[in-house]
Amino acid sequence: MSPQRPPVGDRFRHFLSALGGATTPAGDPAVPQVAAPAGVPPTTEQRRGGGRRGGGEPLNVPPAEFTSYYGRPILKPPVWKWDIAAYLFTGGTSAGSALLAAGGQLTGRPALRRAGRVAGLAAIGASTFFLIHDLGRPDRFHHMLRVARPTSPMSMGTWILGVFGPAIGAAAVAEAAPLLPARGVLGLGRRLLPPVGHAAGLVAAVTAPALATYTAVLLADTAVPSWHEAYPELPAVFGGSALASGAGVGLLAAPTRQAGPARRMAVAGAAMELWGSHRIEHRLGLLSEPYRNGTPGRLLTAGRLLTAAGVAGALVGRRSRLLSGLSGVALLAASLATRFGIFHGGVASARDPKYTVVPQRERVRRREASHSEGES
Amino acid sequence: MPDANSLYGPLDPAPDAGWADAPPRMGFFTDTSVCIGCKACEVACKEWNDVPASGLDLLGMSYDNTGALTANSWRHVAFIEQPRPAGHRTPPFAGNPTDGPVSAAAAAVAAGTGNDTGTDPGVPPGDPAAAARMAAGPEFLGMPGAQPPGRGTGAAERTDFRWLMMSNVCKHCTHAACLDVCPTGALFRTEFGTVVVQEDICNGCGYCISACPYGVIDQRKGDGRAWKCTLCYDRLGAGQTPACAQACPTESIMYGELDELRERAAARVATLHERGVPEARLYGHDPDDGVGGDGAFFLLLDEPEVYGLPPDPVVTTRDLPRMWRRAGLAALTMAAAAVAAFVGGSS
Amino acid sequence: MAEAHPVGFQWVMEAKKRGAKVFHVDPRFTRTSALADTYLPIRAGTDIALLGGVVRYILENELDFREYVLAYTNAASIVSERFVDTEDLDGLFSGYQPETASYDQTSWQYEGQERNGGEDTAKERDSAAGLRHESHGMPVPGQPPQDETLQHPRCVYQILKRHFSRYTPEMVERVCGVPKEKFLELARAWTENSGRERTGALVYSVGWTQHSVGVQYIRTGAIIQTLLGNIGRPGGGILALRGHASIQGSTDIPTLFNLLPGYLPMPHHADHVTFDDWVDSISQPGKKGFWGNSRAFAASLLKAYWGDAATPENDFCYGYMPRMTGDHGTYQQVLNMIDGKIKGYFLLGQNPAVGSAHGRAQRLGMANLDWLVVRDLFMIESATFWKNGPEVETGEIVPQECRTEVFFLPAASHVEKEGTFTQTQRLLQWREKALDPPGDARSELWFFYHLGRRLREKLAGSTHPRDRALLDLAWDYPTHGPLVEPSAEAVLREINGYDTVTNRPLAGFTEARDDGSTAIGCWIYSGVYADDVNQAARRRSRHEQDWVAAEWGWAWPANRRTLYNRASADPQGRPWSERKKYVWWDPEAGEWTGYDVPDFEKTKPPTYRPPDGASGPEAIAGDDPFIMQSDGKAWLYVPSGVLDGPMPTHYEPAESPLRNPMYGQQANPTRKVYPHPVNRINPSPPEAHSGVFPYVFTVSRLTEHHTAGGMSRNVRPLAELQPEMFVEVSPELAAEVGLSHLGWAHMVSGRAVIEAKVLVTDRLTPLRVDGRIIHQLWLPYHFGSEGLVTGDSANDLFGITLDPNVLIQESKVGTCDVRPGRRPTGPALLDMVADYQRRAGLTVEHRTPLATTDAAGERGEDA
Amino acid sequence: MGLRTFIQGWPVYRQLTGTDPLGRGAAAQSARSAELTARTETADSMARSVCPYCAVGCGQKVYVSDGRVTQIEGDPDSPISRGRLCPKGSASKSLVTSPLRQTTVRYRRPYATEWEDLDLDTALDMIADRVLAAREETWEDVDDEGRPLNRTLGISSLGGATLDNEENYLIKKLFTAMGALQIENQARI
Repeated sequence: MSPQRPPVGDRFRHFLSALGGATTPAGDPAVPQVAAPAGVPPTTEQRRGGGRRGGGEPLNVPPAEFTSYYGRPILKPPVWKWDIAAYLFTGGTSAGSALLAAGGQLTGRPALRRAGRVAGLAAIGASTFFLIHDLGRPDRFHHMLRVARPTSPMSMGTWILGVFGPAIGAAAVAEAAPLLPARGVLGLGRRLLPPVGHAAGLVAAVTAPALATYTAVLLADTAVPSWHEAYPELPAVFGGSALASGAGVGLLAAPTRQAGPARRMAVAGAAMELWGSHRIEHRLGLLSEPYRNGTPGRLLTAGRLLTAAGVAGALVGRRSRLLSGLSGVALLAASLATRFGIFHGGVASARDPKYTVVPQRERVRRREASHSEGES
Repeated sequence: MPDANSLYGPLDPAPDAGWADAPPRMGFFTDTSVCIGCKACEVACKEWNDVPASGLDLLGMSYDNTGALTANSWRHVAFIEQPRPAGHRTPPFAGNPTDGPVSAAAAAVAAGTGNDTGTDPGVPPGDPAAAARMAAGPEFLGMPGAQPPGRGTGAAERTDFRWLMMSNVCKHCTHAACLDVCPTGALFRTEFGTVVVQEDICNGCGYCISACPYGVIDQRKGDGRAWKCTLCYDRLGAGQTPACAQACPTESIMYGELDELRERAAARVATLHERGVPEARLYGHDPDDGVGGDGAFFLLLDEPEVYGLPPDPVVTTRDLPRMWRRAGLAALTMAAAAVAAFVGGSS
Repeated sequence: MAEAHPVGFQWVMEAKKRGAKVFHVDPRFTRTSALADTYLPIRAGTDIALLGGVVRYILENELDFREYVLAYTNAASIVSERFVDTEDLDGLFSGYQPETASYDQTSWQYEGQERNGGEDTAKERDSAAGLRHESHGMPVPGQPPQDETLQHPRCVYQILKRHFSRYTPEMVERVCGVPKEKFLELARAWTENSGRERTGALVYSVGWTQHSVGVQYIRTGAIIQTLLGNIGRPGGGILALRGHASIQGSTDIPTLFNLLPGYLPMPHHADHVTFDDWVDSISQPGKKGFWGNSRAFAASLLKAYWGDAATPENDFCYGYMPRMTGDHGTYQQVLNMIDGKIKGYFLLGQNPAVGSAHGRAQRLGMANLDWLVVRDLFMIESATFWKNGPEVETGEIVPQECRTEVFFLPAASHVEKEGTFTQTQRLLQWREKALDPPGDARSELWFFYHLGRRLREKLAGSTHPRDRALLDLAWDYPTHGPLVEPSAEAVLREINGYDTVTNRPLAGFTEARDDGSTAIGCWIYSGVYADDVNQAARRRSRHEQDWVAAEWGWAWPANRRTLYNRASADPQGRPWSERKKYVWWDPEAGEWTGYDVPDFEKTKPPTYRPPDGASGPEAIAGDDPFIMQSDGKAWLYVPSGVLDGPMPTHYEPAESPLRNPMYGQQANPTRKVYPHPVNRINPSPPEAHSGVFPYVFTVSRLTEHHTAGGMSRNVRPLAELQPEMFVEVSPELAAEVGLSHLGWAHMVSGRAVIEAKVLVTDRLTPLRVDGRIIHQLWLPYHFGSEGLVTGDSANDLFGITLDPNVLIQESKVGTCDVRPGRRPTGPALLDMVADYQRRAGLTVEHRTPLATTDAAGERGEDA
Repeated sequence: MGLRTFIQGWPVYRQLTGTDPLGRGAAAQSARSAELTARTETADSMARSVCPYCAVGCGQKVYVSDGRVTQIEGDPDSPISRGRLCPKGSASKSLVTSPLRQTTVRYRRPYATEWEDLDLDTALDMIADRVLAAREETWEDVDDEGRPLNRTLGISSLGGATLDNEENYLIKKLFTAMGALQIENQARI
């Protein structure tokens, strides 16, 4: 049994008081008469204490009156824990870093290259940890390599990771070449590593955009309403966020002299991300709601503010190492907040059956309306 | 080679999944109009498949103490008490000294209960208002003011009543998102067209759980893997009937070739309509629906969401090609932005 | 039926599919109601009023199947002019004797047969003599006068019509709370399905048997079905849905104090002093019907018991038989345990601490034994009462002071032993053994065989006369296997019977002899081992035989699947209709034929008329289908054999909040009561203080659990489906008392207080009864203190009041009070019950009046 | 060879070479799944039985492997049940294999607060002694008028109705021979 639960009837009493008219507690003779929830039931916003921000567009959906079996979720909310949200961040950061590294490599900015490679490896290492850690059976991680399913973003992601990971790893290891002795077997390594690192760095850079954006498909290719319906914009958000976080690494690690591309990457990434997340928060009608309310809303707002601050700092602090560094931190934090915001927004949309039933009902209604028009 | 409808639209899924000489597609037709809510299906399933315990809590959801389909309950019998007319039947409480009905209020209370199912996410609590509407009638749904007079308006007495029961199960969709997103191949399409989690493969990534539009699939705590109805794949291979369908006392659960079941279902609906049960309707039978039709479909007596079913599910993979294209576009944009950042700058 | 017998319910669904209309009558809306066409909520304990209303509807509108009624029932028989009906005696029949609270049945007899009536029916009540009639009716002598026009004022038809004349639709509504229109819908549908082309079936369960008027409930059903011609015909009948795998077998081969196998009576010390006394009381020499052979059945049973020692010369060891002196039933035993009169108690797969009425009395009784043997699969409440029972919490049982020595012996499950179950339609099915029982677990067969062996060893050489019965017992069954398990087939063979000379198994009970040449363990089962083949083990697939499936198992008697199936043909032996043909006379072959084994002498033609002075089977005419009745007729009116009246009468339950709206006589005046300090019966009108217990409660089963819960609360996949004790109440009662959904409530009776979670549900309704609103609540009775899921026991609420015919307790209806919240614990719980007792006037001296009308000759105080 | 088998068993290889390029069906089937069969098919033995719960009398098939019941399901041949079982009948395997089943004799001494163990044979012997003692102590030979009684009212029995006919027969026969009259059954309840 579950002793931790609030006393049974609490929800009912809340329900009753929300109905307005019937304020009697459960167990009172009035119970039988309450049957009819005929009045307009409270919307989710009201019940949740009003997370709706001012200035948002009015909802383009009918009042959210819906039915479900004992009000329970129709979908199973994702079982992914915080580590998947973290993975979204580290994967993106790794991809952005790899791009940064490759750019540095090709344009002769060794600080960017080094920072990008090392950060890329660290982030992808963390990603791998998070991915495995989230598994119900971590010892079976390698089963991911049994099949290559184009229909499974996670399968595709695994294979992308399978290419990207070793590549960024090799590139990062190559950074250790100067530390090796000049002679002997290790000396051979000292000579061979840089070209291998260059090649690997380019391989990593080529796969990096895929790594950064496949995670958008990973979330969108689910029944989670607010993730799925956001599929056109999610890749932009995640791609932009990856660029911005890569830029953040650059701003943090490279001398201001070499950080120009990172600043520009930050601007581009921020533009993509802000465009995408604005669309997600407003285009989806009812399904935008979870992104604006509660924790996800706060996280996405924080992400937006941090992004803006990071970009501003990057542009303003062109000559200040400190300001650049702070901007980098802000961009990384922004990316982190955005990922968690998107993640939790989707989870919230799966938890509340409203987001499952109401849009589907609306779809049925539209279909039936068009049918009857077609027939008449 | 995969069919053009491999991701969406009517399809015979087994050949599409590489079963060259696939036997006819097998499935369930669950006729809720003859379900007596005995839960033999739940038990028979557990006995055959060695499904673990799923909680000892009194949920107050009428006689449903299971709560939902979970990794530890692969059949789930839903019970819905409604103070509403039932087909052609004589109102059960006509002439009795009753006041207004309580079903909606009781359902609202029951929305707050929980069960330690030993699974994740298991049976989360619900929304009391939505629960109340389940009992009071779907007329409330998005159509304020549309309810017939005397219902849900605090009527002084209750005469009508019906008790809906329905044995829910995995739908074994034609387009099974759980299967398509599974990165290990643990979820696969069998030669019978059913969808099965291979317990020796599953590594508990949890992706299938988010992908299922019906909220069927669930993760077992401790064990970590995802579990659901296998349509008794082992029994099918031996030419046997799945345990639940074999046990079902009133043939509410029918097992057979899907084509044949669809015909039987259509005939049954026609008969019920003839006998004055206009509310009878099929759910999941249509190959043109959002999931290409279910391998396990139902005859319902109320709107799907009353039973906890999505009213118009669409498989997420319908949009998968567009998703990949969008992702590709974003990836190219990223790459271009990176190039521009390095090439176009001054410093 | 869907609730407690779901697999049987498939046949109702088949009928429904074919257009049958299903009515369900129940105090609460169940899973059966959900599938029924019409549901009638009824006040618990008023079924006779409802059914009586149907009888009246039939008779007033002459809707009976007249041809059938005239030919096959006693409708035309003329009853003694001394008979006085309840109409004239305010609810009593003539012959009521207040001092014994029983009837002298002399005046109930047919005209000219008054001397046939039982005068001392109190004795029959104590020995539950009504149970003997499970296989046959009481004997009547000769042919009573008849009036084929059914106009004679004292013919059964007219008496019946007059008796039920006050059971009008209005009265049904007033008594049962069933609105008139609903009642008429039922009556119309029932009567429309009658006649040559149509039949209707009546199904009941323990909701009928567990009443102080239980036998008469079923009698009323039988009257309707007989009037409508629904007996002995396909699609008709009265179908008892019994609740346990072999409960039918447990009465056929009874472990009941008053019966021997095959419904032979246990000898009574005064009436059955000698073998001839005993046998003649069964066969009643000179009377008609198939009981004429009972001397052979009785002799063969004793021969099976005592083998070589049993000879015609020593009356087959009849002298060894223990004798009854009165009521030795389970409830009397329990009160005797409390009073310290009983030393030892065996519980064999039975859990009275939860399953019997008045659980507290059961547990207090068990706590006052010398020793107790519990044989079960699980550690049940009846084995742990000294440790975990509710009385331990209240301090009434203190383990250190409880002397009962308890042996718990694990039992073998149904797959770990072989043997036969007799299911509810009298069908014996053999179970093959799948594997050996685990550990110390053993079958009852093993336990009793080896206990007997050991007792005989210990007594070997004894010269004590009392030990002869054990030492002479035929107890040499073959055994097998490492566990030394006795052969169940050998026992079944003995049950079937064999020729004591050739050892050949008998083909049927017609081969029984009274000269010691046959031994038969249970004569009605004779034929189950015919041809030396275990007929109960037959399992020819249903796909390989017709719908009667005569080659699946074996049904007693003589493998007949439908009793009295001669009635499926008209008096001339032709099927009533092509649709409903089942058994008929084949004139060419000169024999009865059909789908089933004809329940008639195979070659007795429809035209056969018994010669004057014929007795036994010879006296049954060719158009008398009811061959186990002494006149071959179905009895609408029962001159003897039923102790509480020749016709059913509505009496209020022993505990009722209501004065009987129909008669001055409140409750069954002959019900068995047990005045005892532990057994306080809640007051009912006309007594004072009935308002202390204003609510009616009833109990029954859930699909997910089994009886006292031993076989379900310990089984995980069942326990989790109904994990907690609960009480169902209507919204109206919830409002009145202040109960909330999933909150707690406690129920108080004069015996106990129990608590349960509350389900407030629209499935229950208050009823308008006699101008009052009556609230009913419902409880499952499966819960107790042991197992995976636990809860208070509903049966604790009941007191002990029994039906006079069969001594079955009234545990389907009682009165109680309901209060919100949890019950008190410890001594405070006892205080609460004591307070209610005080308020209700339930002192130790309190006695419930049995006769409550002046017609009884005196105002009933104590009986 | 090992490598080759491994490669050929690798679903990706099968995707590339077989009929299931998307790896959703045939290619993804595991070796275990391919060999899966109903355990009833491979059971050591099957006994035809009858459900022990209510009195409908549904046919059951009891499958045993390695000395354990591995499945109990409805017998489709039965004209009564047509292979169907209610939840209780369906739970029969859990009933007979329940971990809560008692498999050893337990003994509670008078005034004891706990159970103790007891050997089955000893228990049977002790019970036999107690039966004889109770019988001795409470025996009634004749009534007041000298008519035979031949009985003891010191011993009671209450049986469940899941006992076999053969068992009931022996119970009644033995108790009757020992003069124990108060033999009752669920059938009275």
